[in-house]
Amino acid sequence: MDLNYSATELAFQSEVRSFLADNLPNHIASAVRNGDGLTKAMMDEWHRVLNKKGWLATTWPKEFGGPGWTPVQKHIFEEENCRAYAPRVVPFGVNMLGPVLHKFGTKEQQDTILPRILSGEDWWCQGYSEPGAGSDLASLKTQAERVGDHYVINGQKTWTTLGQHANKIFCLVRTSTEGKPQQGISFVLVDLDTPGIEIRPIRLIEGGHEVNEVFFTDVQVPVANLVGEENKGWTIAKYLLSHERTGIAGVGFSMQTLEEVKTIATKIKRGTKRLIDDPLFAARLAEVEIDLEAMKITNLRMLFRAQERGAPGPETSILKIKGTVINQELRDLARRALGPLAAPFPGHLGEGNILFGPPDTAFNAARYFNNRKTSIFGGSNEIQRNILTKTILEL
Amino acid sequence: MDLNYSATELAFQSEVRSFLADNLPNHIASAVRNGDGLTKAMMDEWHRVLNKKGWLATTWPKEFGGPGWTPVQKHIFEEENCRAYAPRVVPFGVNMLGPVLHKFGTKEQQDTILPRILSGEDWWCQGYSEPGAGSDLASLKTQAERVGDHYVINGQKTWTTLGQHANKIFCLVRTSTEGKPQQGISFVLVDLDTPGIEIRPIRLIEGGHEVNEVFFTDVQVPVANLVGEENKGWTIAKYLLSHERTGIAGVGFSMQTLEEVKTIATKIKRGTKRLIDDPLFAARLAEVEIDLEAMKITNLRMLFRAQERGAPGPETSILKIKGTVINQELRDLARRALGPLAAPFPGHLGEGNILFGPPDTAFNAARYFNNRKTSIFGGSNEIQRNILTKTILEL
Amino acid sequence: MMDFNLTEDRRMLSDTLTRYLAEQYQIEHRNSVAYESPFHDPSKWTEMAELGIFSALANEADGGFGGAGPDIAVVFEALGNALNCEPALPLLMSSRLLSAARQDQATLLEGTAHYAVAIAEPDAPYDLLDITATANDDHRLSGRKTSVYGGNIADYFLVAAKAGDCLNLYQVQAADAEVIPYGLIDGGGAAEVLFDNTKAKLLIKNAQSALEDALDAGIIALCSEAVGMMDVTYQITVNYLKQRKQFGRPIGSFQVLQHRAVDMLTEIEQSRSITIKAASELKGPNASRYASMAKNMIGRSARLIAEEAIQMHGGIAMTWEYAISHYAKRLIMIDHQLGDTDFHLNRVIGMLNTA
Amino acid sequence: MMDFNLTEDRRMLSDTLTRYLAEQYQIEHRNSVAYESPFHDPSKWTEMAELGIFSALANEADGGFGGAGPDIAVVFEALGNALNCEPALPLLMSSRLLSAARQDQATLLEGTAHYAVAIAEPDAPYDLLDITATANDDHRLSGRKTSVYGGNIADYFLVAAKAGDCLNLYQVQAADAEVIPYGLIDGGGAAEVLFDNTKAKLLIKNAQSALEDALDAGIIALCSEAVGMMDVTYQITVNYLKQRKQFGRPIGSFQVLQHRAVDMLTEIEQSRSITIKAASELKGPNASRYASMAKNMIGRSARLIAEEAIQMHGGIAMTWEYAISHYAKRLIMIDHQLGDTDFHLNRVIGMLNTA
Repeated sequence: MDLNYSATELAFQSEVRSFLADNLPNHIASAVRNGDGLTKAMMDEWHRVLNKKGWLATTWPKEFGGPGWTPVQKHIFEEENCRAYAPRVVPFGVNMLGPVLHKFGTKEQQDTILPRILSGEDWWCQGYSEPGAGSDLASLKTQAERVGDHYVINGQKTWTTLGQHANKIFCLVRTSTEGKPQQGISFVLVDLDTPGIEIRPIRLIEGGHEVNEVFFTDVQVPVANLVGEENKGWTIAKYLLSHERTGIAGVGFSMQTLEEVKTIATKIKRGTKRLIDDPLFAARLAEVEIDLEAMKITNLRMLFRAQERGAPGPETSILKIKGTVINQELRDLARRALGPLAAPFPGHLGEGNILFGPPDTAFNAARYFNNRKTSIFGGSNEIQRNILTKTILEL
Repeated sequence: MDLNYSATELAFQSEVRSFLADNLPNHIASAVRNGDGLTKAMMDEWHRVLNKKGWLATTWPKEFGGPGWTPVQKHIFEEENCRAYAPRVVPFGVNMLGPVLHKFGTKEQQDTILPRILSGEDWWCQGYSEPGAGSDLASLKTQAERVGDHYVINGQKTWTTLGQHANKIFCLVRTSTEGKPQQGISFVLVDLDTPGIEIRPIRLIEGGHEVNEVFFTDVQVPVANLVGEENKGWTIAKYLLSHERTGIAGVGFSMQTLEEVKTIATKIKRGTKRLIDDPLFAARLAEVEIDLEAMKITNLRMLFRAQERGAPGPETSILKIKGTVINQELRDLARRALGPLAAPFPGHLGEGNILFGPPDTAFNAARYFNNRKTSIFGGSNEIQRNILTKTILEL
Repeated sequence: MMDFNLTEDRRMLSDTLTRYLAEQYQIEHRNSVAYESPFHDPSKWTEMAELGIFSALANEADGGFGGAGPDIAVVFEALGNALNCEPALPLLMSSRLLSAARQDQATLLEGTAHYAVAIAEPDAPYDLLDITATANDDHRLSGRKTSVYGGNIADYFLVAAKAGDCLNLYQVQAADAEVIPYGLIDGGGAAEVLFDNTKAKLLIKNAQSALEDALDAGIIALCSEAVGMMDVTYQITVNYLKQRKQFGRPIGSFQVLQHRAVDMLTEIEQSRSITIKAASELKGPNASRYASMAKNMIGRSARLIAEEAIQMHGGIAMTWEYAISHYAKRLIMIDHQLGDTDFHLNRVIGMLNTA
Repeated sequence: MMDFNLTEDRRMLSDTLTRYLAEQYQIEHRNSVAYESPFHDPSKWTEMAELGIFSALANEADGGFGGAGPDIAVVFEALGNALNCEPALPLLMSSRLLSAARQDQATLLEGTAHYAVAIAEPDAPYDLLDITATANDDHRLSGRKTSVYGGNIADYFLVAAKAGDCLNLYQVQAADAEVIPYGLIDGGGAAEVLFDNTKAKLLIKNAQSALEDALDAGIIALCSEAVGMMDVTYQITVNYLKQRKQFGRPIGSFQVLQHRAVDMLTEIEQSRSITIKAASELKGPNASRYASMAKNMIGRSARLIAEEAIQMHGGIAMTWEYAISHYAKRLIMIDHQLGDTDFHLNRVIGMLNTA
């Protein structure tokens, strides 16, 4: 039993750390830190920086231009990115469509699409969920009817994250209504410029715009845009879900939030006393800190097991459940630590040019509300519990 | 809206209070307080005292010798009993069989059995649960076969509380296997002296003996001992469950336990500091105290509603759930407050004649363990949630 | 005699307000005014005053016809049901303070003058003892007040400030102070108010107990509002469980969601109970203790209800368009007003052995 | 290199002990000895010593072949699996103290002499700083030590006592002290030990850090034992869910119980993680911080597992005859040993910003 990194891994850690120190622009790190939301320009800029270094497509095999890292290296890379407040890479092209094409794409699809993902020419988004098909994805209804060498798509997708910036979308569509619901689903690539597509913003609870509805009306898509076999899209969807789950525990984000809470609670005062010296607040904070310390090890243990087995097991659902609970608890503490200073609507701040709380905290309540999504999206925590029930408990 | 007792009710409260002050023997109150378990003699003694005053069968209608109290009076009586550490009346005869006979018994059954309940000549116990039929009572298997003017009973009952003191048992038995499981059940009265009955003690988690198994082998019971109609016993069982639910919240017991925790935490020291001055302990205690303050009112509101409607509603399940949670939380605090002093097995105490913790606390850990039963027995908290789901949520 | 029914007067008050809000102030209208300056609807404010809603918050001696704990509870529960964003809380608290100061409050109750109560400060968010704003011998104020609810539209501020060791109450004309108005993340408006040798009128010398009464009343209002909001949030959630289908069946048929809905119901009943208790104790010797108990429990239950309602709905409740998101925001942010869960738990601990 | 596999040596140790306990010390036997004086099985104790189990708890310099955090974890996890009641904890802690005192411990590791560690007092249950037992200049001790685990069979006591401001460690022959032996509610034995001008041998002057190391090691042992017990408790519970039928179906088909079982699993995994971490930090600069983190988390998770296991079983788990009741008792009472949930949370708070 050894919990320490090897010398090689430590050297890699230093390399990542100094790369970030030299190349992560301040204005981007600061936008990540204060939660004000990254602009498209910032996301593009960081994408280019990583790609130039060859560290963009960390999940890609070497033959497709990935760096060929071990799971531990990927973990170190993520850890250091979080420590430096680097943005998360927009995952839809690089970490979702990329691996799908590696496994299921034709040579031509790989040759034409993958380079444009790396270069940033294409911004992909995801067309999975529908108003009636959230956790129960297999019940999706968006229809792709084959007419000659085209599919004609009609229907609606929703929760399409950052779709407002995208020029492409990969979709799960229904190409057959026969057999089990899972059997008639196909995975197709769609150009968002195609006539008949409309993207409408969804305003979220805290007022922000990060997800969208995408409407399809008689949208013609070449059959060549099908990935894998027709009616076998469910296999791809499942592959994607199980493929890349390091980072699912969000340990790095929680460590950021923990630091944030400690900073706030040290600066915020109740009378002459620092909030962090209030026994009840300190107790709540310490309890989550302990949970997070444990989660760090749980995360490494699952990573180690994945490395030994070659694939992550269903236990990763534990990381999702507990990881989101920990981060949501920390976001709750960050918000409540601010007391009345958390109350203003961030959109109305700055009118009088007055600092409401400690620096970088204006969006704290908004982030708490926005962050409630993490236990819903990506397979709700209830779905994760169902998965564990079947796979581990075998009930 | 008025949360106060009326003048008449206040006068009644004083009357109860002085009755208890004059008539509750010290050795009995002290056994209740320290949790050492009451002896049969103590239970019998208290039964006689109450009966002499006419306050034993508080749930009985006037025509059968009850005091004719309103729900609020019953509540006051229970409250004062708890305050004085009076024992709970053993409920099986007085509060369970009694009301059943009032409603379903023949005149002859009423005339012969009820007086012997009041006098204490008969000690009844309950034969409901079976090893395979706990929460799912309707699946019970103990068989009563009609042979001439007798039933011949074979089977096993379990969780028979205080059966070791009893001379009679009322049972749910299966008289038919046709139709739904609920339809073939009958309610019969059995003399424990009948040949073929064996009572075996069940030792509980903390080492105590309060429940039993009862085995029936070809036990002959006169058909005259049937209560109500044959195969209609389920109606009686349901009536009993919904009949008398005041006190289900256990507010009085929780108030006792709260006082106990406060006393312990004031006496126990960590260094030179009283435990009650430890912010974390105080916070845990205050939080339960608040829950209990709310529960007092919730209890009164349900009582008031029952008084208006003439019967308690399904909301009383809320009292059961939250009431047991509160009391179990308090029992946890009482135990943990004692620290290492809670560790000895009560049976081994006194060997060296040394006081381990504050007075009356020797059984604290044992009581914590024993008390886990309250969320299981009498319809587990899960069953209560199922009931609320159907009746209130209508899901 | 123990009686949990509303008196006839209060039932009528409740019905009147509930009907008015249902007809004139539905959630869509609320959302259209709550997030844009002036963060409420002035014409509806006037109508509510004319209906006598605000007069129910003051006692007869002060020109009202109510003012007891249960009156406050009835009004704010109805406001909470409708997620109303009118500045009724500052009105209530101002009324209590003006009563204590024996000032006329006709224009307040008529809804023609807006008062806001300025107690909290950045380093004194909840505790009167922490206040550092000062008044000099000429009654001129210096200091910063934070999160002054309704401060964005106030004509007058009622300000807690210290003259030496003495905590007094002052009245300031809004025009004389520096007012930085803003909207709140859960709707409604507030302001930062800065005083710099600002002229003021002394209303109450040694105002500790008057301020405590205003805070106790305000807490009962917030708790009642929360109970009203929790009721609606719970109802919408249970209805959603019945209608929404996943895996070919209503999600309400999943036992996990059923039991969690039962736990929501239980905590709402408990919250209603402790609020009733606190309302009945207002003005009594234990008013602050029960107010703190209620606010602590509401802090816990409101968070549970808000978070569970969102989780059990899934994504839809994360959207601005769906009412639950707005109820959830208000339920959470109520913990940031007049003392949070821990602040009030600490107060109860301080009073642990005194009751 | 990061590696969560056991070393070959430790795997063999674990296998040996597990096999021995499965064959020689099953739960029925455990229950037959754990609750009657001497509250353990002396002949099995000797056999375990002969197997080298106890030598794995000491390092080579002291005649053992282990003694690192993970060695302790492996041994106590296996003991926990089997709910073993032998006094291995006092042996471990005594070994650490004798090592620090540079005393020979051959008879201890051979299992021929019993040592017990006397630290806790009625008013100093958990904190070394609270100790009031005193030693005079002639090394004579006065005071009362409480819950001395294994004290009922000890030949020697290792006693923490104060000489002036200095916290020292002394050795006392059991015959020289007043020993009041008793059994524990969760099985095993202990004693109250009273000193009244009792002669003693000074082992370590200023023993604070030696005592802290013994406590850290003891905490790792208890946490590992708890993880072992939780694993078994969880497995028995899940198996019961599969077998027990109610309403015509296995109770494990009820989603509420499924999700609660998942939550149990999650907390056990987390507990295992923090225990691994604490074990790996033993003897390092943050040993006490991580030990406290582990003990706090175990306090929470052990209670959850014990209570949920009982609740999900129903009545059967309330009976003496069913193994779960004994696992549950030990899981709960472990919180009363070497510092409870709150004590260790407070310690972590004290070190909040120092790590």
